[in-house]
Amino acid sequence: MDFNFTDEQAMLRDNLARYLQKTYDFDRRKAIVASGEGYAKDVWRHFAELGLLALPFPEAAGGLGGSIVDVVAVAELLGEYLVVEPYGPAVMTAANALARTDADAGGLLAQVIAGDRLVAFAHEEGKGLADPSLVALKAAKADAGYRLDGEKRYVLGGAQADRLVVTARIAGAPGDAGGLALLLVDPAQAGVTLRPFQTVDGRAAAHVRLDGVVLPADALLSADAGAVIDAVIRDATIALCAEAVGAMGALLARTADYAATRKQFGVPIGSFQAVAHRLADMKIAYTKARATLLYITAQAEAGRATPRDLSILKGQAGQLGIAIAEAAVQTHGGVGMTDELAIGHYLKRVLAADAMFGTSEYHFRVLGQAATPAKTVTPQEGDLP
Amino acid sequence: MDFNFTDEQAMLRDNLARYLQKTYDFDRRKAIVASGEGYAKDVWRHFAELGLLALPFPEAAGGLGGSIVDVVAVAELLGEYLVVEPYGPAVMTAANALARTDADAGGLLAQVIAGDRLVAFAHEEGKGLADPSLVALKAAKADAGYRLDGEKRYVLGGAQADRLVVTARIAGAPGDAGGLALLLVDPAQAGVTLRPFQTVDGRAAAHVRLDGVVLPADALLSADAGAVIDAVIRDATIALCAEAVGAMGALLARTADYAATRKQFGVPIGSFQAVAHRLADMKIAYTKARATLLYITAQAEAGRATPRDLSILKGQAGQLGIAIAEAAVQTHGGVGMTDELAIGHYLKRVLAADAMFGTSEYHFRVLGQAATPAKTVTPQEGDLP
Amino acid sequence: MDIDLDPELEAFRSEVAAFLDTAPTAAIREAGRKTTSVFAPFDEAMAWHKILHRKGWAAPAWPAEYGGTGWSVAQRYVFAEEYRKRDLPPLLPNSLKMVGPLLIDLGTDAQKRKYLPGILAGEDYWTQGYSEPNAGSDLASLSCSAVADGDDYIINGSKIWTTLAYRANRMFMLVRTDKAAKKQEGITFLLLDRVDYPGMTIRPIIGLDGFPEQCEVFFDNVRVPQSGRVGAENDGWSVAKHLLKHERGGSAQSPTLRRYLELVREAAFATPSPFGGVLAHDAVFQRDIGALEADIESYQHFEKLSISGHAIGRDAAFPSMNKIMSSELSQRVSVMMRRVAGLEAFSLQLDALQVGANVEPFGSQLDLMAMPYYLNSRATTIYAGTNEVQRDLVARTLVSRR
Amino acid sequence: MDIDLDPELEAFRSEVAAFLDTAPTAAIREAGRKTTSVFAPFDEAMAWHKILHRKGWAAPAWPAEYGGTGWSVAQRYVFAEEYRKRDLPPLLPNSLKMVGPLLIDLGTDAQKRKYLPGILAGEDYWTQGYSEPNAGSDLASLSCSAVADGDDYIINGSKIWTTLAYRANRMFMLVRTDKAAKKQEGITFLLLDRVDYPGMTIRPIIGLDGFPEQCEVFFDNVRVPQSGRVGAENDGWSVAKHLLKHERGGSAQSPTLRRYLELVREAAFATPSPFGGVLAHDAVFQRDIGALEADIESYQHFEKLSISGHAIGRDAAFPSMNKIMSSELSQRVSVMMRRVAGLEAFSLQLDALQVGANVEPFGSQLDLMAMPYYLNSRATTIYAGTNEVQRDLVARTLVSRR
Repeated sequence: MDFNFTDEQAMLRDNLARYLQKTYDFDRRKAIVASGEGYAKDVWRHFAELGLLALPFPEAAGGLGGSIVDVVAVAELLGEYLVVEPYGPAVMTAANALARTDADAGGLLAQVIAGDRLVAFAHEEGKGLADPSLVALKAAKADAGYRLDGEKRYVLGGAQADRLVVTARIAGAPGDAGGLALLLVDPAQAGVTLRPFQTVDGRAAAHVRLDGVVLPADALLSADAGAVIDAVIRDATIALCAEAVGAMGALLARTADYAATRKQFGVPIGSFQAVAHRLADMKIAYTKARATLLYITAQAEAGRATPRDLSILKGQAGQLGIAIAEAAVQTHGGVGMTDELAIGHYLKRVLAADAMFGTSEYHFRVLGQAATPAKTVTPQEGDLP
Repeated sequence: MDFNFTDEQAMLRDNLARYLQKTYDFDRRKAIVASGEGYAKDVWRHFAELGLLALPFPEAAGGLGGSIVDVVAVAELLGEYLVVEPYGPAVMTAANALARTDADAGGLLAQVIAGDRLVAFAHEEGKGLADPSLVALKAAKADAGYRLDGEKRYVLGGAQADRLVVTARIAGAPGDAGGLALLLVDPAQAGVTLRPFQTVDGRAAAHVRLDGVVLPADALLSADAGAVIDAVIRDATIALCAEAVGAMGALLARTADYAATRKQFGVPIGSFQAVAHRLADMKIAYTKARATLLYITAQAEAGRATPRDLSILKGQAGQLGIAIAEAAVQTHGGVGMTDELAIGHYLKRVLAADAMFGTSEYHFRVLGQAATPAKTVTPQEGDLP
Repeated sequence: MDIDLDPELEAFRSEVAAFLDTAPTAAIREAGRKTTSVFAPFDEAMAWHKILHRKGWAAPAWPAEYGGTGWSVAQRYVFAEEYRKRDLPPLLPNSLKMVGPLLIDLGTDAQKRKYLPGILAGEDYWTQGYSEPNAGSDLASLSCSAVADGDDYIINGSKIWTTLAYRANRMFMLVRTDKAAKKQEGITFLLLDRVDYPGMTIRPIIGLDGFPEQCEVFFDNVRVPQSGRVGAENDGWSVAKHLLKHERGGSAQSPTLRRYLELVREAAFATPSPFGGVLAHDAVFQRDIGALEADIESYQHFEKLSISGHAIGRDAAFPSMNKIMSSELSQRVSVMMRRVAGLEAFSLQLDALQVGANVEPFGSQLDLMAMPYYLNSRATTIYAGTNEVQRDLVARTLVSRR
Repeated sequence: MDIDLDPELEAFRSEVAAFLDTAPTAAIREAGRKTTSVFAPFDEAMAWHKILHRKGWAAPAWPAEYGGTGWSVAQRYVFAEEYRKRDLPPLLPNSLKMVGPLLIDLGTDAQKRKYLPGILAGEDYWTQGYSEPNAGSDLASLSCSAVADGDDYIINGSKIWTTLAYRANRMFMLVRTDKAAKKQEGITFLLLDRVDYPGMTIRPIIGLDGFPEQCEVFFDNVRVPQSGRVGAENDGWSVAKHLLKHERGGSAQSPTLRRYLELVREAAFATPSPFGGVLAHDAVFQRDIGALEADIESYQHFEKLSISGHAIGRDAAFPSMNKIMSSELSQRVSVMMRRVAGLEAFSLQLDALQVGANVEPFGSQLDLMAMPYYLNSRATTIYAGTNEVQRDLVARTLVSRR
């Protein structure tokens, strides 16, 4: 058992960290957020150059054939530096779906990998769609192709994307595991209405209405997409949790620094046991979350990550992340409440990470819904003589 | 609005407190528990002399016509002194049921009030029967009377009682609010099997099997006992919560004393902020619980206590009581873990109080099961222009 | 114990209800629905203050001779209940609940005559200048200085967390007048007639919720008259501490908590659960909101007992316990709001939150307010003495520390 | 990162399983099911120790040359997992996990020859004499004194929380040998060959669970040979601290937590919910047990990473974090047990909990063990350094305190 990053992964992390440290300080991030675009072209270009955009995709598709551990190695840093660029939404979900459906779509994936085009994943339908089987947006057979009707919400990078990868119901009713399709939609197409907005955590997003959007047959990426959607969400969930864990690490480090230097009553506030114990709890929470991230990612790399593992990871990342971030704000006091310090932005980031793909509440409950245990339940004769 | 005890109530409390302080120290209590009888005759006799056994009953029945506030004034002290005598089970439930059904039963209530005989309430059927409608024990019409079959569990004072007041189902199925009866059973009668035991919190109890127990017609106290059972449980719940609040007050006082005097690292442990803040939380919890007890008891006296109020009181007493007691054990450290100190016995007492008549978990959930609010839910036009 | 229903009180309730149903303008009602902080939208809160003043109801807690209502504490609680039921915006607290009562107790006759009418009428808004960048929980270490010069003081330094200073026209503040004295002993309490004295600069600070509620105020040789001093020079600490007593009794925050919980519950009836049905029927939601409801009710009982004159309100720990309970309950309510709103809480809708904005929000009212309320409420355990400091104070009533 | 399945490991698992399925007696199995403490029933734990010793498996964590198994850490984890699956009683920790490893590292050759075989074979049980009535969290303030006299020490004072001292035949302890020195500097670490030296008195202490697990030991001019000293005189503090390092890595407490959670879950399938159906299908129970399960899994990941040699296990805060996590998780599991058992947990069944007792319990196995386990586990956050002390230590790795 080895849960350490390989030398290659460590080198990739070093390169990325050096770049972010130099180029992506908090002021730069603020400027990118203020632009309303949700990303900076030069940053995205550099990500392409570093190979981040190619990382998770098979070499046959122009990718680097990286593993989920490679992705986690990168995503932790994206979380640590509060990167708003849509690595998760564009690469780990939308492009991932393209790659997993083997759809060439006019070389779209290659263009995404090159950083020339952006794609977005239109899946969420409101209130946090934890279970893909609940997708309701309808894709009806129409002429030679399909007709989409419905709404997708919280499409991250939706207004910036050249194409939307849309999950839709081609058969059955919400709640059915089958009947799901993936389709490619040009947002400029008739019937597509975008309402762009910014998320609380500084991302560009859009609500997307699809009213009688007629698509040609080749817009269909997969007519039986359940397994692909599950795999995409699994990968995206792990990457998102890695971002959250990266954010937690930054929160812990910044808060410990602050407690060591901020003085009240003539001593660093870390001298007060209430503050010290809160810091200890933050470290314990971070340690747990990171152990779970590394362990379950290794399981995923070995092809052994179960839905149960994913629920454990997502649940823990959400709950521990929020606990750490709230503790960080409280420890920082007044300045922690301002938009000027990164602390509150980390809080918003971990909140958003919890809200995507099922909250910790959701996943804990799923974990609790175990089937009847194999072992018989009633005490046997002689068990307690 | 006045939530203070009257002068009469204060005097009763003074008398009882003086008696308990003199007669009922922790060693005496230990000896009573060790006797296995669950009570001391002299203590019970004195309770009778003080009027405690007559307190809640109408003057017509030989009682003092006291209110629920009078009972709370007494029960707080019983909790504070960890009194194991079955005031709640015998007086507030079993005798209360006799009084509320106007059953003379050969002058039984008068004998209970005089302290000459004991009664017990056989109601619980296992795992904490929160809702009386779940009573399953069957009372079938047989000859001129009734035939009982089933089991009652955790009958407090059951093995000491001269008569058992039994809740039974005379019609319908568990879950039906109607069809409940109250019957009087002589534990010496054929078909009644008692398995006496001691509870974790030092009370004498018994599991009671009733196998084909044939009763004469006059054993029936009420054939439509739902409302009486509800009233009895309401009164007993308030008294039990008052005991719990009394125990909480004792835990807070003893723990604060200990933290002020126990030295480690050359200073009282209360000097450590972690200990100080835990004490603060204990005080806040006690203050909340006591405010709720006094407020809701006043509502009950005015005939305005709703089932919702009872759930609030029982839920808060249970949750806050356990929190205080666990904090008290932790603050006392090793000695808090011993049978020799009262602290752990208070913990067991508040745990038992939570487990009776529905735990805090149960009552909080009942509170959450509110009906659709009267106000319409969907935002109205113009609400958010 | 006795809390019989009081028919007079119910008649009073009807009178209050009738007024509150009709007096507020549409904008004031909207501001109430868009209040996601202890501080309601400024313009509407001040407009509503003026309307209440005309009715004579702006300052129920003030003594009648200074313009208070003369209501009993029970009447004040009823007023608060009816007020919250209608989601009306709270009046801004700095003037009415802080500097006003302070002046009534400790101001000179001239100060009372000069300032109280404007406070009562809602003509003036006072910002509070206590904290400094290096004096937060440790307020007594403040260093913003005032040096006497003739009839004036010359102020240098800065103040932070001066709520809505850029909307204020007056300011009350603590300054250091004796640097040689021990921490608490060289502090003076000052009233400033203006916030635009030469040398004063106000910088709004954007909060986590995106709103510029807080400010920093810089003083560069600002000359103010000594007549604004409350109490003696170097006795400002005891003046500031006196303010605390106004936090005791008479406050009624439980109606707000109850109302917010009701909003959460209502929204849960319109929110699907990922496990089927609506959230309001979900067992986990029911347990969690039930537990919170019970705790809010206990807080209400605590408030009502203190209002009734019960000894619980005279406990030395009362103000700190009150602050801890109310702040932590409001945070818990805000978490429930966020939970019900779910992902829909994550769109930044600063425009739609403006009163009178012609911007359609993306979702429900709860979706709109959940995140700013949650974020803003993180401050409740920090301001007015962090909850860590409050717990120290509660513990001191049980065990004296070194 | 790489955690491919290891076929050799799976073969090892089968070997372990086969042995554990057949070797324990019925009484040992019963003792396992009736274990409601870190300390299993004494007689059966010692009998089981001897059986494991005959197989060579009594001390997997010991170096092979001293009788350890020579297993990899992964093998040790597998062993722990299979062990727990069968509800076998843990071996008593004082000898195997404390004094044994200490002697291996710091004992003289004579001490090793004299004591290690008896420890390994399960012939001896050592009680630990650290705490005193006035030296708990502040262990360094201990006052039980040893005064040199010829080749002996004369001990006076007392020790408390000496687990199962009345069943022990040996004792290791800390004594004060220099009253003039600074707190930590005058302490010496001693081994006692017997616990029935003239002048020694042992008083069992009944715990909250009703069992006499702890003891107090009094020393009245007790003469013991100096040859039992480990390390130098007055250097006992560093000897005692050395013990800490054996808590790092290699421990595997998550299998026990997982097994207890499984017991809770199984029982929930046989427990009615007051809201209908069985508790296992109740949404609130599912959420709560799911949250606990996730946290136990995280602890398991933390353990496995440390076992694998990941840097997480070398963090200076590792031992304290490990202690905090495992103790608080075991308390949470015990609360879930109590919750599932409900009122049925409240019958005192000390007789039925005795191994070999011919007493029918009132309810299920979980009903029987829930309350004693809950009560006993309250001590886990107190002993071996309270969790307050542990949190201080964790915080020190982040911020240095005054």
